Amino acid sequence: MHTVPLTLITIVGEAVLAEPLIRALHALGVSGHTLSEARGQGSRGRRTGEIPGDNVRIETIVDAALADRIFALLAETYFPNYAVVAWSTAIQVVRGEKYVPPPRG
Amino acid sequence: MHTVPLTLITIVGEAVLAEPLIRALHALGVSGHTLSEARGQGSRGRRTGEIPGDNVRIETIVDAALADRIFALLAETYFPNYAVVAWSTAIQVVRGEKYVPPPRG
Amino acid sequence: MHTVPLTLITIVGEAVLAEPLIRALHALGVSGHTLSEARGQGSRGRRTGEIPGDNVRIETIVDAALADRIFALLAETYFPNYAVVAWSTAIQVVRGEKYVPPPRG
Amino acid sequence: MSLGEILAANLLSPIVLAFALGVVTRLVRSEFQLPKDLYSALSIYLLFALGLKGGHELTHASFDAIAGPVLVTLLLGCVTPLTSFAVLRYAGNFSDADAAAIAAHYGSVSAVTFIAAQTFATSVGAVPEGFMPTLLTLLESPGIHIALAIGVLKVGAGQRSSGELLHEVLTGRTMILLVGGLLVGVLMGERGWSAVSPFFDSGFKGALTLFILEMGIVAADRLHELRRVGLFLLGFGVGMPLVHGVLGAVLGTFAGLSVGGATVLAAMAASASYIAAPPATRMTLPTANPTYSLTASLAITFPFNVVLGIPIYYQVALLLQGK
Amino acid sequence: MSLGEILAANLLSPIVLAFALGVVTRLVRSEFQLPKDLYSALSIYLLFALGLKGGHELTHASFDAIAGPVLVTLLLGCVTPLTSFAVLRYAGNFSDADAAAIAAHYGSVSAVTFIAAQTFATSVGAVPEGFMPTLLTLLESPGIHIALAIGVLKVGAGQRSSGELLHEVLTGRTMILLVGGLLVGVLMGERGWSAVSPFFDSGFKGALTLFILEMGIVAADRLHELRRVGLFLLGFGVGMPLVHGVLGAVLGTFAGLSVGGATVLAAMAASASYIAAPPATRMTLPTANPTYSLTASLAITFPFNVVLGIPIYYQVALLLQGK
Amino acid sequence: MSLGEILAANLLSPIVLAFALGVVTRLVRSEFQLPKDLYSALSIYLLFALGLKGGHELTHASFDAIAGPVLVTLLLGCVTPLTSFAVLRYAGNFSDADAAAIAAHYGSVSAVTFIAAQTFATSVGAVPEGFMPTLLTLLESPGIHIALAIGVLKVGAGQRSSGELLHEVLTGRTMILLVGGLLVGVLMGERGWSAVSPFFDSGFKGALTLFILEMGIVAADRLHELRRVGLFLLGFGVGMPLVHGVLGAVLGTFAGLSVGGATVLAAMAASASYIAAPPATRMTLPTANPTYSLTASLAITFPFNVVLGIPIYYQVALLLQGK
Ligand SMILES: Nc1ncnc2c1ncn2[C@@H]1O[C@H](COP(=O)(O)O)[C@@H](O)[C@H]1O
Ligand SMILES: Nc1ncnc2c1ncn2[C@@H]1O[C@H](COP(=O)(O)O)[C@@H](O)[C@H]1O
Ligand SMILES: Nc1ncnc2c1ncn2[C@@H]1O[C@H](COP(=O)(O)O)[C@@H](O)[C@H]1O
Ligand code: NA
Ligand code: NA
Ligand code: NA
Repeated sequence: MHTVPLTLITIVGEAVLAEPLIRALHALGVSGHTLSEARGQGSRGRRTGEIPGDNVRIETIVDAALADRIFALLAETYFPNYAVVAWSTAIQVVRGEKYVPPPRG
Repeated sequence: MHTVPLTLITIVGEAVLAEPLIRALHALGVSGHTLSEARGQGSRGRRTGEIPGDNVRIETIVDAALADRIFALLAETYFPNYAVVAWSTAIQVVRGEKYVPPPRG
Repeated sequence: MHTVPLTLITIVGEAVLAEPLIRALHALGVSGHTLSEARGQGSRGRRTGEIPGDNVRIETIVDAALADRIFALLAETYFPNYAVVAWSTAIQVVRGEKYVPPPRG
Repeated sequence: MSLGEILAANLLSPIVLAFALGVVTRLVRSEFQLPKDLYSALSIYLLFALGLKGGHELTHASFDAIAGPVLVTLLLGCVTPLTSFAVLRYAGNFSDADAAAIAAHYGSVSAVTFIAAQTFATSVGAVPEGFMPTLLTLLESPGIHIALAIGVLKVGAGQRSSGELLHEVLTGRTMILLVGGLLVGVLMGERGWSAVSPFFDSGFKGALTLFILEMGIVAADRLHELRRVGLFLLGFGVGMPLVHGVLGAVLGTFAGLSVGGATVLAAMAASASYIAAPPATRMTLPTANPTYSLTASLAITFPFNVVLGIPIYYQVALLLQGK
Repeated sequence: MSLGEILAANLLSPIVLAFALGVVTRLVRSEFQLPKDLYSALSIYLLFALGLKGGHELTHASFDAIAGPVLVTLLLGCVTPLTSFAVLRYAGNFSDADAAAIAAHYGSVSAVTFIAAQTFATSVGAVPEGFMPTLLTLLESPGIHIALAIGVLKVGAGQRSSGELLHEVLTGRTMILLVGGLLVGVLMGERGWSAVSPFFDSGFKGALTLFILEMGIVAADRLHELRRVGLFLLGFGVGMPLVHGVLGAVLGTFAGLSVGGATVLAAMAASASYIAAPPATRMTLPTANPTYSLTASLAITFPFNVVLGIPIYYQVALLLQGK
Repeated sequence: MSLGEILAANLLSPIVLAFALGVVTRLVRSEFQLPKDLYSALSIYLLFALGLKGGHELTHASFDAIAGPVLVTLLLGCVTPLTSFAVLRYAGNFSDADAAAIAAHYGSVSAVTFIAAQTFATSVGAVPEGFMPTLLTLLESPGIHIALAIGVLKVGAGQRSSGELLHEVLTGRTMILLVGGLLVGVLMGERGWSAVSPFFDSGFKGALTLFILEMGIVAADRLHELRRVGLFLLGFGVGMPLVHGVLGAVLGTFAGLSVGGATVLAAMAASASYIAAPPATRMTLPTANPTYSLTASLAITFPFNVVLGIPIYYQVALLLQGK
């Protein structure tokens, strides 16, 4: 089965970030995203069921170049002040051409 | 700690697919699956909270051969008409022997 | 973008395990965890919506040494009697230094 | 009251106002929506309450009066998917799959439209027959099967066998709660009903208001699709209900229903399913575009019926019965 | 009324009918179930309402009358886990862990069975004492601890220390809502109760009906396990409640309870926990097979008590009290 | 009744008892909490019911009487964020961002505190004016905007433009349900209200009790933060409400409100938002520590107002109006 090697970026952070983060991801050019609800605990304490909301877990499939731009955005805008964690995983995607932006230039 | 290298297949798609997809996976011989709820946005537009249902996120641990058969099924039956995305990740599984089908023949 | 190679451990198991498992993980020294709800089916049958609760899916980012200790704990304490599955994935983490315990000694 | 007065009164009913509030919520681009489980909980409550009350009233109904209405209801279940398919396929030039998919929605019925019609008829003093919820359960599934059968004949089956499909529709949430509620309602008698009615009867209209608020939100979420579905479907979403509604009022009157009963039967015929039909259609006719059927059912026909259609069907029933 | 008439009337009560509807839902292989949060919401509502009403009624109860019933309740909490363990281990040949795990369920109590018994007794005119919910809170935890202690002595402890276990059971949902509700109910007085009773009292039986519908579904989900648990456990799930129920009726009568009160105490003794006991057991005796205890409690004993057991215990109490 | 008697009676009200039970739940380290969707469902129900009832009562209100109260409410919306900021920044030495963030909470209003004040005033016979919910909608947003504007001027904007912020607050859940409910309530008239009031009115106080139980749990979850927020904030969480409450009672009396109305306006001024303010603040002033504002609003000021503040404001209003 033909698959394309791409990068899966996973971002876990406070729920209030969901909407601006997704807007920012799509502004950077991701072809889609998947969001699920989560709870968690990290350096900023337990994040669970409190009134302002739980965590969200956002996944987006991108190519290496876009992954880098997303990480740069996160590091600059979100990491300093928000409870957020992000990582990338190497994956193989079926019909992966869909997720690679058309060659520029 | 002894682990076995296997493949994790993740499928994200419209909720209406959950039941037939899981039936199809088990018919192909997966040893189990994990399902969680998700929302998302992709080439087929925003999928969130509308009446026919959200997305589901299905994970199954398989060996390479089974992964290929699953991808082939998805490409043939589901990709043409449904909002669905699938990828594979290389993982190391504890007690991984459980997920390898007994040698055939 | 500078990232750190680390290990993502994912544990899927019966909901009743969530609390003791998370306590055990933090006792072993993880810097955090993320939990989401799931349903599933495995060698111990369908686990869905029954009164004692669904499955949970716990993720924790750790270094290789800690990953090993976690797997050892799971194999010893949880695998013999509980419905639980665990695997590790190689990931790249932004601001990954946060998740590496300070050098001992 | 003139039709104008009735329409004005209907516009200020809690149901229409709550729907309007839901639409406004999205027009002002608010992120508000009901949690998914609350929406499900309300729909379970409403359907089960409908069934229980219908069952309780069925014990008081005269069974002579029911045979005719049952027959015309089944007739409507066979005719409405065919008229819908014909109009969409031949006048509207929709593909076979799309025409069949939309026809499956219009051949079935919307329980909330049914409830709105019951509430409306009661409020203008035309109390419908007690066995109307029984008719509702008869109208839900035939239309879906007939329309999808046409689709499958023309474009081939999707993932699901017709046995699976039949099973799915007959054992879906709506059928379980309505038919089950009816049976429980019949069996539990006066004493049972008086025990559970403070929960299932007194709260009904308030719970309905909250549910309709969310339906307004969900319908408004689809408003931006209106442009994509095209003018023909827009006209279909208003014209087809009018045709089916008048047909329902005529057949209902013919079968001996009161003005209230004929109004409700008309609204049932005119309404389009958006709960049972969508998943059944999605799996059986995967090449059909679900945007068409959902937008037409939910964002056009549902509000049309609730705001204008039901009062019109009532007027038609009045005329037909010479009152 | 004869036992036959009472049984027939009970079969047509909303509770039994809703349970049957839930079972039928699964027998026709419907996918329908209540959303998880609705199920939780209903159980929270029911337990808290039970506590509040119990607290309110406690303020009217004569405290002379309560000492005896408290003592026999605690006695039942000590005896029923022991009889259950003995029968399972020595007659049934279950392993130590399995016998102790199942005994933990039968030594504790099912709040829904309690409610069903209250409803039944009231409906046949044998109104139970106002302090019965107080007894319910006393019966929940001793049986779990005694049975699990036996298990731990025989097979060694699992993950959880006995302190943790005690804490978990005493601070679980049931205890917080029941004991907390009782206290709030006692303290808030007549004025407080009249403010909250339209929510917590009028809606109670209807909400219970919806909850029991889901219990029927969940019980039916386990029906296919009946074959795996074996004939002995099937007999145990019917015979043990009968024994404990008669014991409860005898002790209740001895302690001065009315026919209604003795019936409810009997049902409590006869019932098996499926909310507090399962997680406690799972962590303390991990080698026990949870299928046994859950299937017996939920798919055998619960329906047996609700359909047949409670009317029988009522007859026994009538006989004992010579009425 | 003396203040002492009133305080004692208030302590035994269902609201205060339920809050206390919630706190105790956490003190005994129970894991119990309401499912997230139940909590949301209750808050949606309460806000919409409040709006509907307010709208219904607005149709009976004399509109001469409303102009003055509207003006003083808007004045309170401008003054309370400024006093809060000044005290925190200059007396408390908080950073600009933290002072502005906390001030955004205290400049806005807590709907539950409002409801508690309405319930209290009615129960002591001082029925507030029917237009109080209208005032509630006016007080929610100005304070947030003023405080956050100060913060942005001093430390620069976060992620969100001021247009986005304004939009987010004005279209949040509270505003949609309250303002929307008010409009629906006004428009649907007597007939509409009598249809929906069994759901939205009779159940109100009971549903509130359940909601407050969870608020007690959530507040207690923050109790361990009390040490981290420091003594100054503890004093602020009690002292600032007292100052704003007295100011509210004075201005309300001056504007012609009854004792009941002045009490409720005082409680509104004294209360701190924990629904609309937190997310708005988090995105606009990301460097502010959310622990400060949430702990002060939820774990200090909310219980203070419900237990002691409201009876005190009532006494103040009595004194001011010479009764
Ligand atoms: N080591 C970790 N492994 C998995 N998830 C983590 C880890 N650390 C933090 N998280 C998640 O990221 C969220 C924010 O983390 P933090 O900014 O460290 O408070 C937490 O609530 C967790 O859900
Ligand atoms: N690039 C992507 N990254 C992550 N998830 C995606 C991506 N594209 C699509 N999805 C998910 O897959 C679903 C179906 O995608 P599509 O078929 O492209 O509409 C969406 O609703 C998303 O949940
Ligand atoms: N092959 C698999 N792939 C993905 N998840 C699995 C697999 N096997 C088991 N699981 C998950 O692990 C849980 C416990 O598995 P088991 O102990 O095999 O019953 C199941 O309920 C599933 O959620
Ligand atoms: Na129809
Ligand atoms: Na028992
Ligand atoms: Na305020």
